[in-house]
Amino acid sequence: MRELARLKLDQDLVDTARTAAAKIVSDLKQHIDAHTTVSVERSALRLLGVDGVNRDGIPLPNVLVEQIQRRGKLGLGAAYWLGNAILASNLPVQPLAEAAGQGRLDITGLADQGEARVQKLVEELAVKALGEIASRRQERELLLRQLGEGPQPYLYVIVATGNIYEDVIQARAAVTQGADIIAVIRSTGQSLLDYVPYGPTTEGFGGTFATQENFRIMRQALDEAGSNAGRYIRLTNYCSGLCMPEIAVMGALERLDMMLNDSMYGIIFRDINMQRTFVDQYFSRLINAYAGIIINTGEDNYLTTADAVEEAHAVLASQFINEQFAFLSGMQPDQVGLGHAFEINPELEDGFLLELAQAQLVRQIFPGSPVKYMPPTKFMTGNIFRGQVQDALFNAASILTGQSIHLLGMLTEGIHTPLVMDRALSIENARYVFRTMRHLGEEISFRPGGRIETRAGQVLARAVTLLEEIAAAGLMQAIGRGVFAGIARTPSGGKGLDGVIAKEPGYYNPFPARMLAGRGSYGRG
Amino acid sequence: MRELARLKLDQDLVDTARTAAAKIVSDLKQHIDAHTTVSVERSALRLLGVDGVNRDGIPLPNVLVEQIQRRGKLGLGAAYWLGNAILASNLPVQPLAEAAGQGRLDITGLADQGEARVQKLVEELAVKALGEIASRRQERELLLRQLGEGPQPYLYVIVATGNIYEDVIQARAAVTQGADIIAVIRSTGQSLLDYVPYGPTTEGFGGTFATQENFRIMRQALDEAGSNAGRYIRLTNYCSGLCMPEIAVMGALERLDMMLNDSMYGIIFRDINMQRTFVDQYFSRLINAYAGIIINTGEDNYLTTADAVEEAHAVLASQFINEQFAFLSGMQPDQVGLGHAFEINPELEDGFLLELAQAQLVRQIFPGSPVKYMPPTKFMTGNIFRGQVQDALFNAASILTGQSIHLLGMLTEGIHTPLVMDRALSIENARYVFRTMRHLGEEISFRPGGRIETRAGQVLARAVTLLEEIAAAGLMQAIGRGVFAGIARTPSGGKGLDGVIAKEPGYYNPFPARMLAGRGSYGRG
Amino acid sequence: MGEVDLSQVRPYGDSLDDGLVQLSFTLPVPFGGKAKEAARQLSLGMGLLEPNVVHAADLGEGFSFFVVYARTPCSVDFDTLKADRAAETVMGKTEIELHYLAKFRRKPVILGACIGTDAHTVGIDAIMNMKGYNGHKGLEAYHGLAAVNLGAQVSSEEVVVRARELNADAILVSQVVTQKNIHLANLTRLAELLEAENMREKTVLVVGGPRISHRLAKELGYDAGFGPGTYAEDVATFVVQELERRNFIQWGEEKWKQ
Amino acid sequence: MGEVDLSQVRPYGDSLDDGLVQLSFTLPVPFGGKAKEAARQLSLGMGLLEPNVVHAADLGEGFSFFVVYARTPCSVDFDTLKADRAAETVMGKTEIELHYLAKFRRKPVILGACIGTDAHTVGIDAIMNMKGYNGHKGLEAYHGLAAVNLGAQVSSEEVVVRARELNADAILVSQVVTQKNIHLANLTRLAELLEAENMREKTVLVVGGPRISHRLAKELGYDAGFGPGTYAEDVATFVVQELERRNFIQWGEEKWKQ
Ligand code: B12
Ligand code: B12
Ligand SMILES: Cc1ncc(COP(=O)(O)O)c(C=O)c1O
Ligand SMILES: Cc1ncc(COP(=O)(O)O)c(C=O)c1O
Repeated sequence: MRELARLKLDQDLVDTARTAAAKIVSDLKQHIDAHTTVSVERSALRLLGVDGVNRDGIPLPNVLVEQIQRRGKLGLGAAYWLGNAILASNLPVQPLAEAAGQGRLDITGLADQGEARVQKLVEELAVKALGEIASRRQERELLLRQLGEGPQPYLYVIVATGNIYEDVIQARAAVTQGADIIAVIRSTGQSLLDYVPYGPTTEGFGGTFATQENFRIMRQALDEAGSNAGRYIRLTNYCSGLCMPEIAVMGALERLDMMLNDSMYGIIFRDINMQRTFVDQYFSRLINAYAGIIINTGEDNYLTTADAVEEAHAVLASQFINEQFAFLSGMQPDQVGLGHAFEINPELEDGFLLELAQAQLVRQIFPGSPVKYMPPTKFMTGNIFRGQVQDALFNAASILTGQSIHLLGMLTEGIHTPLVMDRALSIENARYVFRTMRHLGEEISFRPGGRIETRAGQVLARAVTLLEEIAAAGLMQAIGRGVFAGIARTPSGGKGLDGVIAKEPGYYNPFPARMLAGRGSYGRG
Repeated sequence: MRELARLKLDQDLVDTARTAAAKIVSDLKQHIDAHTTVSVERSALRLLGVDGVNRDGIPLPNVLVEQIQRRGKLGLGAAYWLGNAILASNLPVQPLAEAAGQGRLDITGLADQGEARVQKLVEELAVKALGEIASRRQERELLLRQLGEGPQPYLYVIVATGNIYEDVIQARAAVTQGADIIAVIRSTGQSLLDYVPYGPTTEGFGGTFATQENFRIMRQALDEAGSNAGRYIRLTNYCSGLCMPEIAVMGALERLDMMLNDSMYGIIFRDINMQRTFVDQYFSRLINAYAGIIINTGEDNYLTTADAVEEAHAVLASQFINEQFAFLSGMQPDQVGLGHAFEINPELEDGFLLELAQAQLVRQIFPGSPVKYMPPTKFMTGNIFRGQVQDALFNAASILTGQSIHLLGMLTEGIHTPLVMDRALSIENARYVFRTMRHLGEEISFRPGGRIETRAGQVLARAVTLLEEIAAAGLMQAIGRGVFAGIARTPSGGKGLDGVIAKEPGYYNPFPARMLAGRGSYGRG
Repeated sequence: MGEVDLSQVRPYGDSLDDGLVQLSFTLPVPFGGKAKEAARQLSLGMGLLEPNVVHAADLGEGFSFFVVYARTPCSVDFDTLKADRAAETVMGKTEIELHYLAKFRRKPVILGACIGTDAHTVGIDAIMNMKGYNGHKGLEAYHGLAAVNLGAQVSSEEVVVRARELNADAILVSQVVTQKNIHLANLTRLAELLEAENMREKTVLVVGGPRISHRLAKELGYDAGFGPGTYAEDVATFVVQELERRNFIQWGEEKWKQ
Repeated sequence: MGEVDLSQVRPYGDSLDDGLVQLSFTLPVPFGGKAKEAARQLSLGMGLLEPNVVHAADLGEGFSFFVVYARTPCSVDFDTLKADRAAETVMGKTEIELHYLAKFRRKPVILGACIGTDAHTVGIDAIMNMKGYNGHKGLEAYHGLAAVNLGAQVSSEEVVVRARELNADAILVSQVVTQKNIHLANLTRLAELLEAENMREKTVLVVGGPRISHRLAKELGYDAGFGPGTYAEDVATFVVQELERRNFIQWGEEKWKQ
């Protein structure tokens, strides 16, 4: 294949930006290293085998972690207490957790079994868990080899009925229609729950609850549909909100392929406390990295709120930061799906040129990373006929700039979550545009010094300035000033701060070290 | 404004093509010069002031010409007989025509008034008629100066209710919505009528009858609407079919701005006799040229029937021929709107690239002529949602290649003539695409030697070969072999041959010489 | 979703039986709040539930356009429905040639034309001409058939004259332009002419076109109707079976002369 | 066209009273001729005339999609309709400030929030925040008003607590997510809580959002509802007029404490 049209960019500026982003992230590393959260601890327990709910429907990882936290002992790590309790009670993990869940046992109240013994046991369990995840990863690789996959840009559609069984039907239909990636959208409000619902669910609003059982049900359906269709179908969910790391665990165990997973989305758009989020996102990304999952960052969301032309540099700055956070967790560039969106006002003259500039800029600055390219949403209205046109131009921008993860626009975006026919019409739209313009990107070039190249250069320069400002102020303070999407959040504001716990000397969690082991780091910090 | 992206073309091939086309056309000039037709003669009468219908509703120009033809005296020209009769009867034109129409007078049966006197009188009437047309032309120029016009590509929409009064309402609404050009589509079947219906009409099928009164009604409505909207609105109709030259007269008198007027369309698509058509089209174009009307040729129709990829060179060849026929009639390049259409199969990979090649090719080969760029029709289906996408890509091709007369695609093209909302949706589609991509054509260039340029070169080369074949065989014979749209017609087949009359020595028609006087010729023959 | 109850099928938006439909229309009323209310009331008047006017636009000249989503309480009994088509199963070209045409004692004569002022030849050509359509050969390519295509813009009178001349066993007409129901007028006229000439009984009369359905054809007194996406074999299957059923051989070679 | 009879307005396709409407829907039945017939029958069942199934597509998994054009015999009496809106005419910001706010003896307190788990702030911000929307200033910019925006994801309980604390005279809530009618549940709950707390009478209760209409708001027991394209002045006009009408001054500064 020939090269697509390229823009001439100032590589020094790109390097400066990356260095600033690396500094921003490494400054936060200290906070991350010094703290754990209830959700990180629950994730450790989940990995070690704690599952299920108690009689009140409360997930056992929550029951256990609350027990430990209530006693003020979470600073040592839930893994430690679990290991100790197993040794002390001589119960296997799950019966132990159930006993604790029924209040029959206080896992911090048992006799101390000695750090060495505890760690030995826990490490064994950890190795088992990681082996489990590794085999999910191998399974994926095998299936990809066996079945192959659709050509890029991958067609990514969402299902969002609220009912996992309806979701399955619609997802299967979408696969017949040509979808490559199915994302199950979450019910509104799940991100603010400090626990993960359990079992199959049929009652969500604007989306379906992310539960491990729902993951499993959809994974199985897509494996079947993919094997019928003769291509591997990727499954996506939201590794986001107060339970970010736990969802990473669930996704890793159920072979999800992608996760919406941003280092700042929860802070900005869900008003989740930032001290909490930075710790959670780090751990969640460790897991995603290890599981070979591609993350999708959330910069597209900035553009649905703020103006896409004015805030373009903030999107780019955020992508640099997300990249460095990902590297910190051991992610490979090809696992970092960066968010961008086609959100320029249709009323703007030459808006498409500005959009090409931005889409191309991101491709060139992050050549090894896929872009999760989001469709027009903000300017989609009830005029479904114009919507088809907006989506067609989005499709054109995507194929012209060689994007890889293409989230399909729905003609009804301004109205409701997709109906079964909306998805089919939008897949048809994209396939037609991709087909008829397949090699257009190779056949054109951008005028040197022209409107497109100039715009790209300006956005890059502004991003550098912004990143340097943030690096100087510190990320938490900068967010406090509303640098992203015009929304300001304070370090102690938002939900979930009470779930942040300072690690104590002796804090124990077997996973980070094992997950990072052997991974080259791409960071610059 | 910067230049749009250009293709490197072999100028020698372009010159060769033009020379061959000029030869093809000049070979036919002999036939044209030697013949007249009933419609040409009726046109002369109309210009000289004959109007109205008799008691049976037959237009007086028809009644008179039939009278002359029945006596076998049409070879001298109707103008001659009319002039003679005026002098002999001492009646003004219209009363005379009415008397003849009622059978009270045989205009060939009156005393001979002598060629000199007759010609003197007729020339006076002719000067009056041409003065009338010239002032329509000045009116247009004045209005254009006063009101201005929309930016190119002009938005061209059709009205086709069958009822002129409904057409007016829909046309006015279209102007509010943003249309620059209104074409009133004709009822099916009118092209095969050997007379022009009279008066306002309300009963057409798939279109509204072209009558002088309908022209007037619509012209007035558009002048009003244009003055409200603050831009001049162009009016288009069909100067085509058995009455091609008469419609030219009507259009010239009622200040139409554009006319669908092809040198071969009637032959190929309406099975009208070719000897007839070649004579008719010549005279109709003389009038259009004089009236400052822009013609739209019909190559787009080839593509709705034959395959757009395989027949691309035939389209180009036909454009060269249409150009030379136009020059022969004294047209300026900017009056020659060449037909092209976006008719490549949506299933074809890289179809859009082939389309860009063709659209750009035509722009470059005929830089002084506007292209009447037709939307997808053949591959439009009942799937109106996909239709919006096809039309969006057509709009994109148009703005990218800098077209000027842009016939809007309708999402319902595969179903019915446009509903009032279809037009609004399609105007919205085009305006959005044009706006958001306004300067894209200036900002990109085509890869030298790439798929697009190569394709354009191939089409040009094949067009040259075809034109040389046609030049060798003669156009009538070549059409007999089905070189255009895969449809073959013979010189003596089709409708209307009985209306072709050999001119006799002394044949008199005051118009051609006057219309051509003072016009530089662009022909090469 | 639950099991679909095929005796009561409802539109499906994103859940079984939600009844969701999309509609759009224009009202000849000036744009504004009252117009939107009119769109809503019209939807209610049409028996729709919870109509949601999601888009309203001013079309100018006193017209307003709307997009509406609503729920319909209506359902259809899918089990009892029958596809609206002339022949239950369609045979391939070779099959038709082997099982019917080879066995007939004379070549059936099939006449094709696009009637009235309708100049759309592509459809009738797709059925009649050798080349066919989408890789499906046309009737001219069938061994054992005499297929004659008169092309487009043929008057009904001419069809009748040529049918008599050629002793046509089947007449296949095409109608593409349907505006103001001109096709109904044209088709009715042809059927009446054939009737008047006493030719109807000994002719298999078939019509096709993008807006034609078998049901409409039957209503117009035709033997069959074919819509978009028809191939020659579809109509050939019907025609040969119908000819056999009517025992066309006994019509004789010169049936109109009798 | 002829004169439009406003007492009997019908959809207009390309001629007066042709009644043309476009619709599209999916049926949970396998694609094919029977499915098309089902689409036609459903259209007839919905009371539509001459339904034309112009497009049918296989969506897979036993779903079929259709586009239909048809004529409706229904009409609406436009003359008798009223636009569904809270205030007949809307005043501008300055007018509101001069004619109402300047004359009130105390600043009305207006509380805004997007309730439930709904995190869409843009709509409520457009109404409340200084900056406003599309060049129309928000309520914070109004002199003589005390506007407090609680943002999104606010529970109804919290709205009630804050309203009591701040002595709110009007509560403006936003609801954007409507899937599975979650907004109805949220809105009903807030109204009930206010009722239960005896706060409803002394509160102007308003809701807005892209799927909200005045009519729906009234049905839910709210004082007014505002849909897409609302500006601060639309709701401000209603609120000040309603406050004056209810003589809110006599509610007193500490109305909940009484
Ligand atoms: C090509 C075309 C033309 C060409 C025709 C060239 C030619 N030699 O045929 C040209 C450019 C000349 C043309 C002109 C006009 N056209 Co035209 N045209 C079309 C177009 C784009 C495609 C039609 C086509 O070829 N389809 C492909 C064939 C294979 O499909 P088909 O006809 O449906 O045939 C299939 C079946 O229906 C069936 N079938 C058809 N006939 C028969 C017969 C039998 C016996 C059987 C068994 C089956 C059968 O089998 C076929 C194969 O599957 C359509 C729009 C569209 N996308 O459909 C408009 C369209 C048909 N045209 C239309 C109109 C109005 C016109 C004009 C009248 C406009 C005008 N006033 O100038 C003119 C005049 C024509 C006239 N006097 O009839 C309208 C008709 C609207 C309506 N429903 O009434 C359409 C829908 C466009 C529109 N939206 O306005 N047209
Ligand atoms: C921006 C946006 C987001 C942003 C929100 C950022 C933010 N800070 O607000 C982000 C990306 C975070 C987001 C997330 C989600 N969104 Co969202 N989002 C949109 C989008 C693109 C635009 C909404 C918008 O800002 N409109 C502009 C404002 C100005 O318009 P408005 O809200 O209608 O407000 C006007 C009027 O309605 C009125 N008004 C509104 N409120 C009030 C209140 C009062 C008192 C008054 C008087 C007037 C008034 O006045 C305003 C100004 O005129 C729409 C799609 C679309 N094109 O509409 C989807 C949409 C609203 N989102 C949707 C969904 C489902 C979600 C999610 C639930 C998806 C998921 N499961 O993850 C999430 C979760 C959000 C949650 N928990 O609520 C759906 C809702 C479907 C439905 N009808 O139920 C939509 C329609 C998209 C879709 N088709 O699926 N979203
Ligand atoms: C990164 C990211 N996380 C999460 C979400 C969804 O929100 P919620 O956390 O409410 O499920 C989005 C929105 O699209 C997102 O981009
Ligand atoms: C040049 C030309 N003339 C005429 C027509 C219309 O056909 P008719 O002559 O039947 O009005 C067309 C079709 O679009 C055309 O392109």
